[in-house]
Amino acid sequence: MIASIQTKNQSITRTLQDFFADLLKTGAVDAVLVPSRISKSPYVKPCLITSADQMDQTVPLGPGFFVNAGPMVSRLTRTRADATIGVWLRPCEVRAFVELTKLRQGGRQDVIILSMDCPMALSRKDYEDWAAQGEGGLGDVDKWIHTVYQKPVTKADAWPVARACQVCESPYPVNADVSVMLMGADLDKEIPVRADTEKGEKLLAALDLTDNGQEPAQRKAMLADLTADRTAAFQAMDEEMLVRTGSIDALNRFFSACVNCYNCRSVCPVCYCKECVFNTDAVAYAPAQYLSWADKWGQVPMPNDTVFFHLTRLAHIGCTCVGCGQCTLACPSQIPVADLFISVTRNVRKAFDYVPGRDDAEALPLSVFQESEFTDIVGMGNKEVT
Amino acid sequence: MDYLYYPGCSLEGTANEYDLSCRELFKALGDCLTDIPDWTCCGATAAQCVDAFLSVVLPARNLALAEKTDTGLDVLVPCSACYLNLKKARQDLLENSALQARVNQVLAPDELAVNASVRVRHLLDVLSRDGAVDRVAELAENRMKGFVVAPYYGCQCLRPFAEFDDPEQPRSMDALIRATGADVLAWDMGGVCCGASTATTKPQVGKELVGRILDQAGDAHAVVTVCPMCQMNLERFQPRPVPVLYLPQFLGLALGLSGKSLGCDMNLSDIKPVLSRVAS
Amino acid sequence: MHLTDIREKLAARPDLTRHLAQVKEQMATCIQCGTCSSSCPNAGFMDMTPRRMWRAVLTDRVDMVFSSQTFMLCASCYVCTLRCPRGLPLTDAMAELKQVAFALDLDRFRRSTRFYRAFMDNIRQYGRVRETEMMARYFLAVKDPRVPMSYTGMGIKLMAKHKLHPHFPTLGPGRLGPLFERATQQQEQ
Amino acid sequence: MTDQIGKTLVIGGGISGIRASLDLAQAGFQVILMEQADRVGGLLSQLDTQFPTSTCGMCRMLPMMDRDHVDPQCLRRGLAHDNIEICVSTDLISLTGEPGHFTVSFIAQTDGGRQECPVLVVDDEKIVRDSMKEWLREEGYPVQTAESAATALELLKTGNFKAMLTDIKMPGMDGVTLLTRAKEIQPDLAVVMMTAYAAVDTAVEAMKQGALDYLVKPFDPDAVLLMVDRIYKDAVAQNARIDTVDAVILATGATFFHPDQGINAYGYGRIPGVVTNLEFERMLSHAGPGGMDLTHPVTGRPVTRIAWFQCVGSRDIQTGTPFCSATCCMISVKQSLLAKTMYPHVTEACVFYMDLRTWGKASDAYARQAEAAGVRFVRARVHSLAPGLKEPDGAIPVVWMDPSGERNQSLFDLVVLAPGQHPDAFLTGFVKDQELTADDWGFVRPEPFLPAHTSRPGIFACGSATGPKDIHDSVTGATAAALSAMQVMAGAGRHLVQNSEQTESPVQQAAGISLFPGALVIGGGIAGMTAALAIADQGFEVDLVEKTDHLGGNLVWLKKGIQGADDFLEQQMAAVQAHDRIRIHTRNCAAETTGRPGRWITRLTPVEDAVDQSAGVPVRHGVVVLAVGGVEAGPDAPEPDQKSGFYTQQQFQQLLDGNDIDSGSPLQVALFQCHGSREPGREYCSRVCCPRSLDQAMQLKSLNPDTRVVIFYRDMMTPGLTEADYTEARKKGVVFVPYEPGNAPNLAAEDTGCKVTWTDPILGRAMEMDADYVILAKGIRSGLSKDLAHMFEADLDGSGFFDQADIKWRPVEAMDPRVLACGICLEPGSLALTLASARAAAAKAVSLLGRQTFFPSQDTARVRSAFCSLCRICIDACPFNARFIDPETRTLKVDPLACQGCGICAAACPSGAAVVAGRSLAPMMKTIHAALNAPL
Repeated sequence: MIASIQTKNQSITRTLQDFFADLLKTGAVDAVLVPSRISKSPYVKPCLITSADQMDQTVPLGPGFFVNAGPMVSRLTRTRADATIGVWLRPCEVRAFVELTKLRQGGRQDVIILSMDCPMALSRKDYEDWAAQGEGGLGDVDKWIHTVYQKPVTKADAWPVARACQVCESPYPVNADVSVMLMGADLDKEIPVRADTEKGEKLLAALDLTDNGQEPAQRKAMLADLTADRTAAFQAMDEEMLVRTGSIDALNRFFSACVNCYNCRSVCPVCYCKECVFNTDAVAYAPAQYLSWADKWGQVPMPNDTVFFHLTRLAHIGCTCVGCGQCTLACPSQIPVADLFISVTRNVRKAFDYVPGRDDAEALPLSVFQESEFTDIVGMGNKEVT
Repeated sequence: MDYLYYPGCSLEGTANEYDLSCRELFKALGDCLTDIPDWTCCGATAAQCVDAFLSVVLPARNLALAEKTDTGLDVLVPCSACYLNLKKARQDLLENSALQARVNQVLAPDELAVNASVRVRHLLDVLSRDGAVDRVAELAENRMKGFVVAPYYGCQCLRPFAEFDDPEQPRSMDALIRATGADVLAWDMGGVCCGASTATTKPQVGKELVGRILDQAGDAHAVVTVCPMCQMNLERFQPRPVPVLYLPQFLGLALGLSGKSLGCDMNLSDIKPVLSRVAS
Repeated sequence: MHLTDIREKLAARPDLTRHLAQVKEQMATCIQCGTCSSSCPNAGFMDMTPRRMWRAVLTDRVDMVFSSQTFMLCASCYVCTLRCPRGLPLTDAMAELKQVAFALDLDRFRRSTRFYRAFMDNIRQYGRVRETEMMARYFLAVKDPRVPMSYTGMGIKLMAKHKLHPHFPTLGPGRLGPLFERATQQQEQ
Repeated sequence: MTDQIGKTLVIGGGISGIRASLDLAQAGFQVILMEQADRVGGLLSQLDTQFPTSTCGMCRMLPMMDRDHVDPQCLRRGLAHDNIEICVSTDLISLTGEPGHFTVSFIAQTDGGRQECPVLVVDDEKIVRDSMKEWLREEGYPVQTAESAATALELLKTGNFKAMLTDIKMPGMDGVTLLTRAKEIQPDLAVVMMTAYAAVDTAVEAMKQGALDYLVKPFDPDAVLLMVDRIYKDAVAQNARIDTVDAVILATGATFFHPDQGINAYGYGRIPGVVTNLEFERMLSHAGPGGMDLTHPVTGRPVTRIAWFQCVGSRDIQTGTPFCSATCCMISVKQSLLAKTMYPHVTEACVFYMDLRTWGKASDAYARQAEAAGVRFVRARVHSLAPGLKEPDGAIPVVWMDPSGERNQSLFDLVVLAPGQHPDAFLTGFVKDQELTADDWGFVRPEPFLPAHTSRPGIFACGSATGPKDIHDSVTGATAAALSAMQVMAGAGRHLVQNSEQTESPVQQAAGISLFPGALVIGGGIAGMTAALAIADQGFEVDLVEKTDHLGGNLVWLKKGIQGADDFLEQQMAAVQAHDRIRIHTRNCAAETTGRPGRWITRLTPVEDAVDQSAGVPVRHGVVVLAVGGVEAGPDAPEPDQKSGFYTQQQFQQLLDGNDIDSGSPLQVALFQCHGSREPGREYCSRVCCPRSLDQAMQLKSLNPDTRVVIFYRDMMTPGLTEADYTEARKKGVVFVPYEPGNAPNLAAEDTGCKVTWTDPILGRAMEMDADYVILAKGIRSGLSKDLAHMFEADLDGSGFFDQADIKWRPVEAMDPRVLACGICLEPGSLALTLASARAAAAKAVSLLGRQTFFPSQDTARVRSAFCSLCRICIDACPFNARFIDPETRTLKVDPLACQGCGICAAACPSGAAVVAGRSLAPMMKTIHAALNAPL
């Protein structure tokens, strides 16, 4: 069912705030998880809200994206919550959550996922500049919204969006319960909302919404154009990465500014280990070992395991990386970490025909045992004869 | 060594030069051949086709004659067809005592009895295994050096009794030929059938089969045979002139015996190239 | 050759029917692998391959067997016998078919029949083969002027080499008539 | 006490010998594994791959338990186990005694063995001297030769010979005089006379004068070796080691036919490019002579055209081999498939065959896979080969004749011969010495219904010693033989080797898992009963479940057609019913199971239509044996009824058994093989139908010899010694007509009987018969349901049979070794094979139940719980269902019996919580480190 929500005060932000409030008021959900400003700062974070009158600080759509909410939802659902939580997630956050559920780090039973055509994100520096332009410490969110959804562009309102967003090929809801179809909509008038699951149907029904809306006429074409642009952008980035990291020497240079702060790991939504191997003795060497390396190689950079660390992460999230770009946003050394990760992992996934977040039932490639695959790499195998 | 000799009918007729050369060769090698007295036809191919029992009786008669000599000597047979008939009859008589009794009943009025005790050996068996190679080498003085010879064995000395040679890839002539100083042509046709008596009644068969064989003899200066039927077919159906002569003729020439004494004027094929070779 | 001809002739000769049954029994373990046929130097001249002929023997298709020249073309080279994986006495069995065919006195094998008869008569008479006389008898027996013609060239050649002797030396006591007779009697017993 | 520990002598270190030894060792018995060659592994050392997997899986034979006691590496390189004493390069000198007390003496060849037995060969013929010398040297005997008696006497004065083989007829001094003179010099010299023409009288005379024996020329190399072996054994007997064992397993395997023996029509050894399949196997091997490429052994050029010739020294009376060697067809299928798929330059792979015997499980599908890959299969026997003298590149012209009589010729670079299996000299000697019953060809003949028993109690046989076998049948038979040895040892009151783990640290003990001490056997046919009896006889409780109201399964209808089966079935049923450790549950089935593997609690409930519908009995068991059997496959489409003479094999068998066939006047009967088998829907060979049809055909012929019996077949599947039945049926006058799928004979049902019309491919003529009976061989369907298999985490293969852990190497068990299967739910097969698999399954069960508690070994995976996120990626990734979350502790655990130590969990786990001991991360870390840091 597709419902139409009337735009209030010509403000999409306001309309959505009311929508969330209604969810709580009607009891359709017990809590919502929505990005919200912290102490009136320009920074937003996903906040869990149970009261309908706490909506004024929420920023449902904007260029601010500093935490991927996927792991947050995982935290809320690792065991049963005894409550229904509506979670408002960007497409890459949905993807992250889906991957985590496959890894048994959370479950969908207690959440209703609401997702939207993506409003994209700005890099930290650009975001701060953008925010400074607006009143009350925050940029003109509604203007941002109008810009990104009326015309498919990779640059919004002269602000360059983050590289991860520039190459994102699925900036629209997949695998959500409710999809908010903003792209190409007449936002002054209405917001079309589609229920994608039974849960979603119930939710809209609880708000007395009816099947009176329709998908914006231009939406599909606009998304297709957008995706085509981004595919081209990805290819450019992919080629660039090949040049910048195509040899061990180049790779070392690429990560030369890394200081092993592990920020990228902390913000990565699909890095789920209870204890990272890089926090263990596995990489703690004896002094004599360092000295012997120094003898052997001429010099040993300290910390020593920077590239190794990134390679390990690449191996671990090779199939599950959702391309959210948080790692780049979090890097204090301005290393375009996500550029490399997105480029590598998208190629890895291709080999397994796997798309993270696409389908709950799609098994993680590493968890599937096939006696015979990649025979060109592992040699002969011929089990499938019967 | 000494042998009882069974020449067979052909050697008295169309294969006379085979007979002459055999006798000459063995004389030269210092062996003595004694004819089986009063030998008669072995039945050839005909008996087998007409009357199975007679095809045992006829060779048995000759075996009995050989036994009667009480010399204990092996019977040497140059003709492959005779060899096979005699050998096969001997085998049948050995394996089937009832048959032996029946045959003896038939032979008895002629005061003959067969017990299949004499060995029947083909000329090639004797030449290749009884030490002739060394003697040939001694006497031939490499007279045939530079000569290339294609050994042609035919069928019935090789099959079905694999007595002295490999029936698929015969080689027993190799050492004899090499002993003369000649080279042996490496070919596969040595044991391939020439058409035998079928070629007599169906000449087109002989023409084709012999053609196939001699086509492969390209580099050979001569072909040597050990069977009158083969010799006849190989001479009669030549696609192009090739000297074909009996092995004892060839060995005799190599030993320096005269062409005349070896019956070399009787060959149907032109064997002058061989003769002139020896003369020079 | 009509099926009924052979069937009728065979029906009149239970001995030959038995003989054929024996040949069939000898061949029973044939697996139709075709080794005989691809080995046979004369297969190319045969109207059916030996394998097909043996199959006909095994499936009681006497009409096919005796309307074929296949067994007559067997040159007794024994290659098939040598190679047959079942160890079957193929060459000897071919000869047995010839025996049956001769005994049936089938028209189509007249030339061969007459030839072998002439041969045997010759032995019976002289003990050894007198080639010239034998051929003359044969030519008389076939009653076909084309047959002697086809041998003329060969005869002249042999004559030139003194290999054909119109007057063969007489053999003393070598006549085999009584022996032949006794053999026939022995078989009849 | 050591002397009370059960001990078995295993003779032969090939696949069967290793399998039997490992089974006994794992069960806790001691084994002496004796092998004449200098290494164990037998034939497999030379095979890189096996059909139908195209891989090598020999290491899958290695134990699931006790792994710490076994060299964890590749079995093809060797074997080590605490309970197995491996004696390679060892000769058996003598073996005497009875079950429970055999005295065996043996000697190492290198240690006072054959080297100490010099042989003198005296003959004036050089060829004889040379070939004798070659044969004897190859067997490890020092040999000297003399061309005359005089030289021989000189040599005898100087050398210490143990044996002299002398010709009788020699120029100068003859052999008999030499004998007398030699005995004067060395009275204890063993002299064997050689005589060319069976001059037996002279030879016998010589024996009176002191000769040991005589040999008749031309020699059979085996006879010469047996003779010298005899002398050698007598000579070294006093140096031999003597031991006592309870039982003996004969696993000597077979030898391969040498294609250059006999007429050598294929020019092996003469024509470059003619190789045996073993030689080709080495060429295919990347470790072989060609390295990574497949090159011609002479020209060195990449090979493009390859032909395979079947039945070289098999199914060939001329080579003394009236039997089929059973495996060669599949070896050629494998090799042609590999060559065609591994090497793009192989454009032509062509297999020449007579019957393509794809009788094994999955073999038929494998052959089709080869066909799909472009391998050409030609039904023709190539008569001979001649070197391609006229071909510029030495290509070999291959000429063959198709069924219609058309001559064909193709050129090939390589011709691969598939030589057959023959009994070897050792086996021949052993059979003679031990007076074992052997068949006409020299293979040991097993006792009826006891596939591993020889005619001598306590001496068991397996592998190709009892007839040509493939790996699968050998491995099954070896385990069955191990059971027989276990039974002897149990009967003699022998003990097990003390279980070493029980003395290990209490911590490790705590981590072990223990099995419920009983077995559940599902299926009361002959397989189930045999397994149940064998397990119960060894002292374990057995619950035997049967869904019908009677025991016996298919044997109830089959028994009349198999000699002695009637009594056998009666005996087995009585034994099962009388056994106090077996509880029989007829009219019952396994409804559901709870608990972990090895600690199953399975609820049995009455079948749906049973009168008693009680709640069912819970059975606690540590192993399960699935023996649910199978049925004759039913019609796939409506078919004419019996009025038109249509019968299935089973129906017709009942007709025959009931003497319900009126054959007063000759009948016309058509038997139709592969009806609905080996084609889409049932893509496998059922293995039993061809032998049964032959049997029925012969029965019909003996009822009335004039009955016309025609068998329509695709490939007669009479592997191994059953080939004799095929020949026998032909002798009886049964006519065999091959057909191809799509060209099957036409069956037109009439009011009474059926008109069968076909074209005989050889005659090329339309044929017909008015059949009184048309018997359709429909094959076997497995009776195993998915539900039942899944209940124990096992599965069905693509054909509906039990999916083994490995078709060849672990043929009676699932990946979880506690789940066993036997009989025809495992695979279609004869009664003998069913009994073998039942006994093999029982051996496995007994071995597990005897141990009860199992501990992780150095090769099984472990969990570092502190790092574990419980993401379960390892559980999903584990192909063996070995990892589970313990509901009590909420931690991840590993089942040491199920874990195969493959390391997939360690690869899947990102946090290093899944580890396999002995597979350290450090070397890989070091490599990456070095790669990242080393200056360029």
